[in-house]
Amino acid sequence: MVTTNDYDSDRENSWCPGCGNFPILEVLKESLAERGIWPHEALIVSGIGQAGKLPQYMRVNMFNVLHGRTLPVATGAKLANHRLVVLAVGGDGDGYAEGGNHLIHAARRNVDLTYLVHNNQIYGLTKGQASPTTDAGSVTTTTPRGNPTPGLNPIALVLSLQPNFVARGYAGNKEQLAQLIQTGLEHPGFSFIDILQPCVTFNKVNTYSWYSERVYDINQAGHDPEDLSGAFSLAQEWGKRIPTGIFYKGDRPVFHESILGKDARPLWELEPEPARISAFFPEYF
Amino acid sequence: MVTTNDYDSDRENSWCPGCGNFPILEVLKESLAERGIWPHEALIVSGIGQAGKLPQYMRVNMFNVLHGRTLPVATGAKLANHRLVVLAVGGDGDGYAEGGNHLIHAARRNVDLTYLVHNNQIYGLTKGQASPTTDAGSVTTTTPRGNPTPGLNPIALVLSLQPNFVARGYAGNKEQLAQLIQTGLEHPGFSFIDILQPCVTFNKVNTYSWYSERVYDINQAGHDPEDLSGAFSLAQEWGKRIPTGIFYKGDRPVFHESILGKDARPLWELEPEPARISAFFPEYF
Amino acid sequence: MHQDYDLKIGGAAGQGLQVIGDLIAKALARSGLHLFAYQDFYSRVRGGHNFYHVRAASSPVFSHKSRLDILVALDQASITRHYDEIGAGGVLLFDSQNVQVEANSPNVMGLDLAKLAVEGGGHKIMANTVAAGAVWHIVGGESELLAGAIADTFASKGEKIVASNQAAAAAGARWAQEMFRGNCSMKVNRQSTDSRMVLTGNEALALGALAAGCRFVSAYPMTPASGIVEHMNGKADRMSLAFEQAEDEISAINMAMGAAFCGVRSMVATSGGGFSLMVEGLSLAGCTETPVVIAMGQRPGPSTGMATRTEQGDLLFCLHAGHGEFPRAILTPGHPEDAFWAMIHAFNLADRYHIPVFVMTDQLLADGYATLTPPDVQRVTIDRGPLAPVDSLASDEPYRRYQFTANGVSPRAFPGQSEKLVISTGNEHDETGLSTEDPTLRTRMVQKRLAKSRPLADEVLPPVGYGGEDAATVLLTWGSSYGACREAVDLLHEDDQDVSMIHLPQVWPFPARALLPLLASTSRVVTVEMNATGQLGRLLRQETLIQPHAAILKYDGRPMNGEFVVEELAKGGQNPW
Amino acid sequence: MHQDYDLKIGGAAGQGLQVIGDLIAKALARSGLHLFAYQDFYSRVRGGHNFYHVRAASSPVFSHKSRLDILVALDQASITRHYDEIGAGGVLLFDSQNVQVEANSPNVMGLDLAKLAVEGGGHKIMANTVAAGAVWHIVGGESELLAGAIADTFASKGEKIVASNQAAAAAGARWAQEMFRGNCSMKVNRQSTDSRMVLTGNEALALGALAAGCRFVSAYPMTPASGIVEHMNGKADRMSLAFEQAEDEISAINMAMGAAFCGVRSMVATSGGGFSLMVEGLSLAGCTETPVVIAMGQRPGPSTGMATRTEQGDLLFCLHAGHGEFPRAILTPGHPEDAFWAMIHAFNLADRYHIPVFVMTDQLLADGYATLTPPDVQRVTIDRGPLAPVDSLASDEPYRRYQFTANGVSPRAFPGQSEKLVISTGNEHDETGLSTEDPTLRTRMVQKRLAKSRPLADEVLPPVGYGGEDAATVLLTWGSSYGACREAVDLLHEDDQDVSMIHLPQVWPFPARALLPLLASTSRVVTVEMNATGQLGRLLRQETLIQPHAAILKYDGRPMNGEFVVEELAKGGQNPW
Ligand SMILES: Cc1ncc(C[n+]2csc(CCOP(=O)(O)OP(=O)(O)O)c2C)c(N)n1
Ligand SMILES: Cc1ncc(C[n+]2csc(CCOP(=O)(O)OP(=O)(O)O)c2C)c(N)n1
Ligand code: SF4
Ligand code: SF4
Ligand SMILES: [Mg+2]
Ligand SMILES: [Mg+2]
Repeated sequence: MVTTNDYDSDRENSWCPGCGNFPILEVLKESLAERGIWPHEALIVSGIGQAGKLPQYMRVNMFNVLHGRTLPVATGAKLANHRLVVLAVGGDGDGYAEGGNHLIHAARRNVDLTYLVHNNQIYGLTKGQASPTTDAGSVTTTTPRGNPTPGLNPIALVLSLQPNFVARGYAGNKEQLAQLIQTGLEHPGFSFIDILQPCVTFNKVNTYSWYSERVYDINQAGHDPEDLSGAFSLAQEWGKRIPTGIFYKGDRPVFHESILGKDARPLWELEPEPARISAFFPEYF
Repeated sequence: MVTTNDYDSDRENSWCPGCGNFPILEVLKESLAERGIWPHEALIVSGIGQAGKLPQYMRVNMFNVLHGRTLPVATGAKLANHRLVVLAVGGDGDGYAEGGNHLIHAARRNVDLTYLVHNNQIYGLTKGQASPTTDAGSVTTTTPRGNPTPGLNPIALVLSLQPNFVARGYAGNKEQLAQLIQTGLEHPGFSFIDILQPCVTFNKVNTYSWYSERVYDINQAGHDPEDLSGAFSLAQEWGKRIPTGIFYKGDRPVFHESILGKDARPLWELEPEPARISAFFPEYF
Repeated sequence: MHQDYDLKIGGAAGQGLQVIGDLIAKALARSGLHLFAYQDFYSRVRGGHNFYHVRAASSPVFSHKSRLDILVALDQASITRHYDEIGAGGVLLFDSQNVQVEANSPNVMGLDLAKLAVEGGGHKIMANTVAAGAVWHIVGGESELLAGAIADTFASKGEKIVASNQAAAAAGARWAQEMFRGNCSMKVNRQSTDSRMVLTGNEALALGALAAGCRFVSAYPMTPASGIVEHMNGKADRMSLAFEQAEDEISAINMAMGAAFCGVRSMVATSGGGFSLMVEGLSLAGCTETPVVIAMGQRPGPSTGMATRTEQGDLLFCLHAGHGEFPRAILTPGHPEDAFWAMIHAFNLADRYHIPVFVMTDQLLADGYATLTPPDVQRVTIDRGPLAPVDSLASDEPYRRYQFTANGVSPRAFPGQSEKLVISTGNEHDETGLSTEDPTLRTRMVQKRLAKSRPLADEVLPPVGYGGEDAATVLLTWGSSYGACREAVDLLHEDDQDVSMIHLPQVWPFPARALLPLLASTSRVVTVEMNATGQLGRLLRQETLIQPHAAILKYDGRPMNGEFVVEELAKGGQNPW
Repeated sequence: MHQDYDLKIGGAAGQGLQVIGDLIAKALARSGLHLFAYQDFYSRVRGGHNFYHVRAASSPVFSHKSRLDILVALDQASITRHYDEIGAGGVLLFDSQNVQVEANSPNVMGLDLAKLAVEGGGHKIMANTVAAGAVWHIVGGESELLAGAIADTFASKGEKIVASNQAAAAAGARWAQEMFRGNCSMKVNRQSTDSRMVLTGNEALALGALAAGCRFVSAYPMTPASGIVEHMNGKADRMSLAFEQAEDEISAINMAMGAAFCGVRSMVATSGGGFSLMVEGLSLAGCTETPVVIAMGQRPGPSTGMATRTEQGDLLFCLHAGHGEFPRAILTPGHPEDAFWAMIHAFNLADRYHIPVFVMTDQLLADGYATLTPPDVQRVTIDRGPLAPVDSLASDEPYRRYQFTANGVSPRAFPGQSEKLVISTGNEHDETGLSTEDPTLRTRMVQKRLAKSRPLADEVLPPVGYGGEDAATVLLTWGSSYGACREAVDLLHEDDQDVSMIHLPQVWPFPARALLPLLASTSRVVTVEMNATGQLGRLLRQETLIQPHAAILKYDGRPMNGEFVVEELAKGGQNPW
């Protein structure tokens, strides 16, 4: 039986003490083990940033790629070997700024993977610049006079693409986060989880206590994840109250089955068959 | 007084006869004239594609840039000279595929410009590949077995970013289109207009008659453009009925004023003042 | 009797001149002739003036000639632009409904194509088949060959369409028989019973990739490369190929990276602007040693430039693209046949060295047709490069993706292949694939990656000479300009000039070792390429310290031919350096 | 007496070693000494082992020495890594709460920084100011200079913070006075009353850009370039500068294009990976002749590489980046002072030729400090290049953005400036700016753009020699390696070796004409650069057909210094070609 220990790595962790990434790492390891997935059966594609370092601190297949490009790489990996449990992990800068276009299209394709965005509303690794989700007015190294633009709403954005699973978690609520990640892993299709993640070093606005005072669970509050319009309305909330939980769950066909067909053998297992092209020759005569 | 003639160009037009781009060109020229804008007061930044050729067929300031990059260029132009009436024009591939990330962020910034997307649900200039808005199942040169992925919903997508103006027009309804473009030009902030544009050569599914049978005016049907959630629900319709008209109208601050302040002189008019940097020298001693 | 003819069909986009060209080309190939054909078109879907140029000969041909034996004019611009190209004994056939010409010789004749199409029992859109029939009769082609070409071309549209197109062609032929009293310099004489395949460069690349076992291709459409993936995609089901049209080129190359990392042979296809967007991904491939093949179809830049035209302006860009330093290979086939084999070689190189490999073409080669005998698929070898031995995957040792080895290549394993974890990062890393900032390890990893350059250089495709050894003047070229140079050498030899040529089918690693002896006894090296800055010449200077004597350059977007090279050589060429 | 000292502070990220370094550097500069300083840090926010190295001397210095006069150790790794660097008479001061060392000499002493900070009336986070106070006392610095540096550094945080930091420094000084019985080889002797500015390369670039009248900067954060825009942005209001953090680098360069097109001097700042994404935009700038300045801060690649470290691996990439062919200029300053002027020159060149201009630095230069006398702002010249004359804008003639001119540069006008329309496209175009596919026009437009290369080459910044003429060996270098070479030449001269150096402050257009005579009487050219493939050497071969004798290369991410160059030269260098 898989246990969390199977995912443990002894690599030195370079995150700041108290960083909101630690609980996410912990919950992710637990959740994978809980779902009975072995480290060699999963592939984590991660971006560049503090969040992108995550798979370095686990025992798991890892492809740590470019800033913002987790989703295309993960899409290619899933098509090549759809037996792998594919996850993509990155920060808010990685996913909502540099990688914004891929987010739209991976969600639209409904690629069967779980995407965790560690949303600390700041650029951590590069030391405190504004991110797309930095609140309006926040002072950062690139917004010394306060952020002139309002934060992007990742939940609303992704809902507009209707992938199969849209949720928001919070690093300060491990139980809920575990449930979201596990549901995301189980549920076929694109599972998007925006995770509120306090950056204790650079984000002095959106702290543990700031979030803790505001978050509430929409599912406990009665939101039905099949109600897309309701989800969109709820997603508008940000301020006094911050909705977390499962916003939406759908059942569109998943990408690799649309492309490869159901029950296809994984592409990577197929041998080259040069001679087969001869069958096409007659059309060129 | 400005007239449509002021916008007329004698350049040979290379669109296919009957192309849905013609009415858009016509309506745009009329609308600019109608709003009293002189050709030298407007700048059209256009992308690459059949739609991107549009400003070549008018007399107007034009910057025809890269495929997918109209919005960043237009944003820079607006910041440099905010007295210009800035428009961005491109196709659905240009704006929703290659340029998807810029669309999200320009909408979020609420840059004061009018963005026209000629949405023919196909790649016209490159001869018939699928676009992000190609309907599921449609056969194109890149989807010979039918498009495996559903079309992207541009209205829902842009609504999730809440720019100041979100609308859908139709090349087959010039009157409504003129009204949308003129409202977009007048209304401060990011005015997004998705325009259903039949491609008579490559899109044999979404034809004039296909659209004409389906479109209806949401404002006539009673939709209130201040109702964001209602707009999002309406935006889900696509099939038997296709909603057109103004989905949303808001009044968030516009980008160049947030950055430059109100009543700033256009940047391009300012002379270099090298000597002024001496004032900063003391901080380095 | 030696046959060597040039035929051009001119008209507006949308007039279907590609159909005429394709039918005649097929029929000529079935007559046993060798072909070279290219298309000239605008970046528009309707209107403008396009043309299709076919050269057909009883021996192999590699470029077009400037004198036409037949001009078929579907629009007036064909007359303004190409009338003067008609040679002695040449025929001008024009669509009398669209074109006005003073018919001052029996070799100049108009016919009402649409009317003949309708009269022939078809529809006016079969006008172009009528033209094909008329031309075919005038050049004396065997009518069943054209009928057969029509049957195969329209087979997928059903028997009725085949039959009425055959009727239209017959109507054209009948018209010619009745009305044409001229004497055409082109006279097709069937050569042998077995005919040759007619393939574009793009089709050859597509077949090569499929033969190589490429099973993943992601691309964003871009002229002139789209044809490759569209062609592959048409065969996707039968070859278990996954194709995805990415949202942009950044995504395309990163998707390919993901698939390649998981063990699938993967490629992308693009042109200059799209490749520009792939440059960061290329650097990721370099750092993570992920094999990927890039089919790079060049067109004139900078920026959007001239989207449907031809140029070889991106050689040094491809060579130096990507931040940081890592090895790569650049294959530069000169002909569709080379292109097929280059593609297979590209996948093998990529897998053997875990590097990005370019196959560079240009619009001329991509969209141009050639005849070839079917490639011998038994000769296709597949080399997946060093793979972690199965027993090592069952051992207790952790797998090390970046294990130090003598030649810098570390055996690959794939995630999910075994219980071994596969770890990789675009940060500098240690042997296991975890990131490091250790200076000593960094230095070794740089050296490991660059160590591949040596064996890669040792097996570079050798330069290919033509026209004899030790000539006083050597034309040095790469890629599609092979054709023009080869034709030029033949022309120059007819004129007793001591000129030969060398074509580089692989430009990087630069084949300096093999090239130097070939140039040793030459007093005059003249580089020939389709660009303005003489990029091959620059590279020659850099890699061999040889100063080329002159450069023959063309950068108007239209292909060179042999005659152009001969003329420029006579004028002494240019010095762009 | 000649003073020349090296001081290093080592500790973990988050321990505030930058504060100690900055305070001491400021105090040293106020003592009239010349500085060179650099920072070595990991791509993490907490932990790891970072250090700050300061060299201070009574004459200008350009690189660090390997022997330390003072090591301040805030973590144990400072001992493991740097203990051996302490020279004769050097002092080791360590934080006794975090570091364990056997104090076997009066020059080795521990102190409890946090305790002293608290006792001194402050908070334990002022431990680093305590350290600064102790060091400053040990080196015999004038206490009011440090107090003043503290006052200015903390001024924005209020008087209370200033006072308690001053108290902390005094506590450190008191401790040193009472406890330190060693004898430090570093003894600061105040040089002159006027002190020098202490600037990083990034700060110099920022000031240069502001002086040049840059009013638009768009960027996406990337080490080591972010500092430039963050520094500019801090002064945005006062200089009417618009800054926008773009969603990605593609957007950044395209925003700059839009602003530049409308007449505003515009720039971007990035590093390798970010620049890779700008390559398509660069090509658009090339085609549309839109001036844009690119501040390119290099770091080790490929891919993410080592994000916070230094390398010069992107020279040939920047030179060839972008599809198609178009001219560009590449400035490669060697020192923060050069960087300031390079930035101003870059904007002038961009406006005079309507081209993209690169200012290349690397992490060493970007984050490294130097002292300089304040630049004479009166010497700053602004040249906006050819602008359409006002009367022409009032005429009836349409404005032609791409008017053919002798040197290829067409006077600019801006949209909205007058009633004239300004028309531009990234397609090939005619003089008015509308697209064309005419082959003759295409050829002329290519020639027009490339025609600028000649005048651009004529005014290339000349190579800068140091160490005398006609030396037997010449070190040839570019960018920040200037410092190490210059120090090496001094060291070699002390050893009576006949070596001089040449620095290229502009690498493209390559200054061949000026360089050749300088190398004429040299038997041995040795290129010196921070990369593995010897890129400058390659370029030298390409542009001059000179084969460099050897290369001195370093690519472990850590800067060279003079001693390294001397040692490598003694060993004969490498041959990467
Ligand atoms: C193309 C590119 N641009 C910029 C960078 C520099 N960079 C590295 S991480 C990062 C942002 C980090 O923010 P986020 O993604 O939110 O991750 P966090 O560190 O906050 O977890 C940036 C801008 C890069 N590596 N690549
Ligand atoms: C970076 C880049 N990739 C690809 C292309 C090729 N290209 C030109 S137009 C176009 C798509 C056209 O479709 P759309 O944007 O929908 O415009 P339409 O022609 O349908 O109006 C493409 C892929 C390009 N010019 N640049
Ligand atoms: S900087 Fe912020 S996000 Fe990064 S490790 Fe530290 S606390 Fe976490
Ligand atoms: S291809 Fe389609 S979009 Fe393009 S001009 Fe023709 S009809 Fe219009
Ligand atoms: Mg973040
Ligand atoms: Mg379209």
